[in-house]
Amino acid sequence: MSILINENTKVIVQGITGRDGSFHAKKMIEYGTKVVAGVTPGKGGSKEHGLPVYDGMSEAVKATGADASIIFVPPAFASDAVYEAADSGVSLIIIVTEGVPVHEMLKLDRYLRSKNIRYIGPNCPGLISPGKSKIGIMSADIHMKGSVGVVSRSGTLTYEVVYNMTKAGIGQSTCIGIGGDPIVGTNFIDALTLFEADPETTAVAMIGEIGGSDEEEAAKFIKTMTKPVVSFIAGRTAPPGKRMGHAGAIISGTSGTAEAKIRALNEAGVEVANTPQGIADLLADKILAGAKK
Amino acid sequence: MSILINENTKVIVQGITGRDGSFHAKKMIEYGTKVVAGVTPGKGGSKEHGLPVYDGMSEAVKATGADASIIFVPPAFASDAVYEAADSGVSLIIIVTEGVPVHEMLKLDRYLRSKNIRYIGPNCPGLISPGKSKIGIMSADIHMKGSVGVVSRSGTLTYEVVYNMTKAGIGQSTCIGIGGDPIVGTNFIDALTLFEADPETTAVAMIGEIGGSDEEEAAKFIKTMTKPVVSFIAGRTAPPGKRMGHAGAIISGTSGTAEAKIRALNEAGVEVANTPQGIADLLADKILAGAKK
Amino acid sequence: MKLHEFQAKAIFRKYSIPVPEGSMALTPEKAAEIASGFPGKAVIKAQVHVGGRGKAGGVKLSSGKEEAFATAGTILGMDLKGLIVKKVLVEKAIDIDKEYYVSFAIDRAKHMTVFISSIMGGVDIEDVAKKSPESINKSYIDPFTGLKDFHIRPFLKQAGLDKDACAQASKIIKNLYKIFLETDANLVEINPLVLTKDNKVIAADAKMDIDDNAMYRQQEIYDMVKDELEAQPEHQAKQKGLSYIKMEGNIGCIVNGAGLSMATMDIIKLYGGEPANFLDIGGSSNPEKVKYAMQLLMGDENVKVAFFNIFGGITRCDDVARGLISAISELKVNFPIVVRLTGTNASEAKEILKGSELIFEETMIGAAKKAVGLVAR
Amino acid sequence: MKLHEFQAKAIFRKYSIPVPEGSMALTPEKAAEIASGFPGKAVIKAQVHVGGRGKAGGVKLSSGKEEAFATAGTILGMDLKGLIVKKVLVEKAIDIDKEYYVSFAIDRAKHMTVFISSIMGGVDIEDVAKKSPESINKSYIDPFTGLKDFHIRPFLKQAGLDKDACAQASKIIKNLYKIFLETDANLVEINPLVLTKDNKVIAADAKMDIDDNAMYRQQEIYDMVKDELEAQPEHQAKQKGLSYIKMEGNIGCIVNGAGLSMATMDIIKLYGGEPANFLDIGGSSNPEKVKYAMQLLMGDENVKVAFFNIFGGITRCDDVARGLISAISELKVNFPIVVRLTGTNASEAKEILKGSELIFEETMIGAAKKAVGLVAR
Repeated sequence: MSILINENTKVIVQGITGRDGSFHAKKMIEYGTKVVAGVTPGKGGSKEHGLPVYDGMSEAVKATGADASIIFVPPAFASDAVYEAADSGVSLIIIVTEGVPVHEMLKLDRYLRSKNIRYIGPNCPGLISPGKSKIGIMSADIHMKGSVGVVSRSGTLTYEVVYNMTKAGIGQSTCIGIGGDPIVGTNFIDALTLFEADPETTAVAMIGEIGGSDEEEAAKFIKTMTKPVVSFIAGRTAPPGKRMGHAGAIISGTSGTAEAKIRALNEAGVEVANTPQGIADLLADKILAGAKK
Repeated sequence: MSILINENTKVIVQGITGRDGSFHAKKMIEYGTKVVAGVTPGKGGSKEHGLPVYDGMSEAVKATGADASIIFVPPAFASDAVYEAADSGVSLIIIVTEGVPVHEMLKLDRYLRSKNIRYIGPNCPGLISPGKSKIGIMSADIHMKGSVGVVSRSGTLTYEVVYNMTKAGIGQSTCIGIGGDPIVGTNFIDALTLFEADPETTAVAMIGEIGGSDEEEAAKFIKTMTKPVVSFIAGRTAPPGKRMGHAGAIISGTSGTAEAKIRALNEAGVEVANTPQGIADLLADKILAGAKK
Repeated sequence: MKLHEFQAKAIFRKYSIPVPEGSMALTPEKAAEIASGFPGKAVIKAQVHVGGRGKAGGVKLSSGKEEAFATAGTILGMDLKGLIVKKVLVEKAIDIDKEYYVSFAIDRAKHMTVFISSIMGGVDIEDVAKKSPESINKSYIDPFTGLKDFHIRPFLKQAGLDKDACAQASKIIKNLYKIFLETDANLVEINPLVLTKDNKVIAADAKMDIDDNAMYRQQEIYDMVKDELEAQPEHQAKQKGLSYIKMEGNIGCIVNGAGLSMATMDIIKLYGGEPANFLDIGGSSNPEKVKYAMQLLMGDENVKVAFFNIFGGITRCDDVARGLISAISELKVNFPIVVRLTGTNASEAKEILKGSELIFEETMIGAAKKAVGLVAR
Repeated sequence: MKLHEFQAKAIFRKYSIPVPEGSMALTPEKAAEIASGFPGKAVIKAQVHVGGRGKAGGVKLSSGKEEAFATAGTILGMDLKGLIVKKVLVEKAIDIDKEYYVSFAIDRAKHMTVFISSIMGGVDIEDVAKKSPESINKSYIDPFTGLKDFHIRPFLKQAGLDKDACAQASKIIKNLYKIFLETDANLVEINPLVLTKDNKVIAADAKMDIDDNAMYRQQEIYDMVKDELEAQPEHQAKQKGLSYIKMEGNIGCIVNGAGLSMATMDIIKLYGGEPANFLDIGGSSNPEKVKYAMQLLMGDENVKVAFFNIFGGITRCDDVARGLISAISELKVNFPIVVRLTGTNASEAKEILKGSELIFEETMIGAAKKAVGLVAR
């Protein structure tokens, strides 16, 4: 098993005729992902990488029975593409698009949750279950099939972590990039919950960064988990207040600094690595020890 | 048991200082319903029938732990009252108000469903579980505790039916008036589902009327029920098209006439009485026969 | 509350939906004057709330001022399925290339707004639905998100419009949705939505039905329909808190509650009679209301007997009785009155009514039989 | 994107939120002129994006034209927590009776808009939150329903306003919410919201922060902030697809991805160095971007060494290498460059860079240690 996706997940690429959509559709197909169709309004009836292109999600899902959609659509049109996906019957939506206004996300989030549709992102690299399926933009070759779940708010930092894991012989069950925007569809707790329930996952690496309170919330949840979690938090040296205003702190009751996050994680019994490479070392210990936290 | 409400249900009356709100709050208290508070913005801190009045639902629910709310608020303010109830934590809302615009109802319905809040009405008399609780405006004295569930789109017509049932010695588990507006929170199928699952209910009387397709949909559902259902449909003599436009028929695929509804019910094995009194006779047969349909 | 085509088109104009040039006329003179205001032929359309106006002869083409005068004269005063035509819409005839159907309505079962479209416009959409259901598109619109481009795209594609016409049609449909929301409509419909030979998209017809419950916040529309509305006995009754619909029979009904009113009519029919009306006096009735209800019955010359059916709950039977007494004493009621009262304060009511010439019955069935019997004599 | 008080107040005016009379001045002359335009005292407020302006001496009262001139002269050019004051807002002083706090912000964890209010306004709301959290009300607003009266009522009641003042405050709060939505704000805040001695409710201060992601649809606001924005090196970098934040250290960083950029800074610090900047060149980098990044580093005189950390994925290492080669050849780089390249086309990149004076390292840790070592010498 793996979380959210597997070798049978059928995917539609929304915005498949765009530059990024086309490029990554090809990469996903090459990886073995079951990409079944593309959607670009006005391009219905054409082909892209041998796949049928439809004008709308509704007909594409009817024709293919797709389960998931990945969105490569410019910010101004992204939310409409997501609403369309939500109404089409897919149960998983990955929003790669960067730059969706937060007020759009508030509405979209409310809508998708009310329909019990899982979404990941926006502004995220997607997810990969090595050897099974990749719905995202990460380069596949650094991954290796295994039993560690990886969840991260960051893109290249995750590659760095995964690269070091793979080099150290530590494979991954699923790697999921949840995106760093203020409003995201799947947060750390959501991913941790799924990993905790996944029999194929034995440990989790959580890669956080400054801002918000998602890591602090996750720390509380980790206390209830049976599987070991290790972590890395980026942004210890980031200047304070560069991303977070005052209201943020009043609302979340946390400063959102790396220190606050690391403290919360340590209190929950999570070891936090000093460097991205350090994650692999911590995992090696946990896995060698066959440790139950 | 009974459906939706019982002797422990704690109720808040929204609009308790209004004419109707005050009158029916008193009647409900007299019946033994656990009315715990009233809400009227601006009247917080006062008393009505010895009950505390609050400015807002949120504080009222916090103070009383109420489960349900009944709304006696004029149409122009009713939807805001319902949103407020929805955000306060109650799980059941009865909207007595008549004349809420249908576009308000579309939004309200979507909102309440997304929060998994059950609502009844609008433009409905509410519900009563004889001997336990009454959250509504029906006169209590015609009811008798028993094992027949009654569900109806109409007010006085239901009283007529119930009156005849009680006269014939046939008591009721719960009587629920779902309201006759185009958009209602609880429809026939919802009520039938609850009655089917209620161990205290042994048979159901369903009182419908012309318009819409709720009775036709219910007929399909009744085929799957184990408990006997009898019915009466009002409006055989109503002039066609007085309430339903052409688009209605295209949308629902039914003419919405009494004939169409009776046919659908008969096909589902439901006996349909010719008169409101007839319901009691049909039920007497079913109950005497201890019949499993 | 249905709007006339000319009223709906006035709203369309306000929302930038193109409609043919033209306006409403009450007389042949005015119709001729309007028709002479533009070149080419004129279409003269009866403004009455009946379906299939065209087939019934309520829509006619005319050439020139004189013919417009004559045609309008024929249509004005015409009896269309029981309604007398008092207004016509005189419009410049348009060069039709293709006809489509678009509408927004409320799906009661799905609790959603539905956008209905078809490339087979200009004919009765119910017939299209029966004969070629595949040509009808339905898109459900979540109240949360509203209308989105993806709801419209399938229709635009099927319609085979070019880029320019697509933009026109798309704008029309979006504005139609805006009208639907902002006027609290149950239905807004364009049938046909026309593509002209010079590639213009135009609403050739317009249908709107406004939610009566929302009239309190639709002052502009209320002002538009006010005169016609206030002339209706149904509306006058509503102003007094009564719901009244005239029918063709001779047994006048006065009942509390809509469902019980319908059931009362049904039971009259069941026992061989014909109801003269639907009349729901509502809850918490005061004596004045009862009196007014009796006046409505007396205004209908068909009524031969009155049937009072009151189930007291919120409505108190003694209130109804008092109204009845005052009605009998003040009005010259010239038909027998069968009374059935049950529920709250029924015995007090009977006390009040003792000695009157009313005919009492204990049950609905009994009362219905009695009323039918009285008419049959 | 934070707005200055005078900019936010211009928007407030557009939405009928009352603010004190006054306007912005760039010079003492202009400040004196504005102050002489109204009777009574004037408040002169530094327009800089720092908290606690008042305590730091950036807000002062003055009487009459001359004093306004002098006071504005003191504030203009003042260094407030590292920022030089270039603009002041000159306003008519108001007679304060009570001070409140109201704001709308986005709660990231709850995924909702939150209306925050307090009857303890005029002071730092973070202090209030710490010292008397019970005085802060939070109402969560569903994006579906928007702001409703019941969200506001508890604040109005607590504030003890009379009916008239309630109506004023309620209107202000509703319009503030409208601004929040329509300007794509992350935050709109009034602190203090003032009740004057003559029972008027006025926004004495105004804070707004606009979502950068929404700038494409906020043209009016963009025009408002454009000049100041375009003067910032961070913004110039963003226009070229780079994300740049200057810091105080001497090791210049060029990295792809925000998370990896932060981690790179962290690791520099971990090994005893100080990063000179955050610089994320983003995905799919072209050689021009790399060259521009190098120029940014050269523009910072503190930089003693550059640390390239590229994890190839979408970013191709050979592209970065080409950019680096052209940067070295065209610009006179006067500091050593430590390069760490991994991932897509890393070997091709190394081929391209062979023979250059770059210092290669295989790992982040190795590269960081090397960079720190070079600076230490």
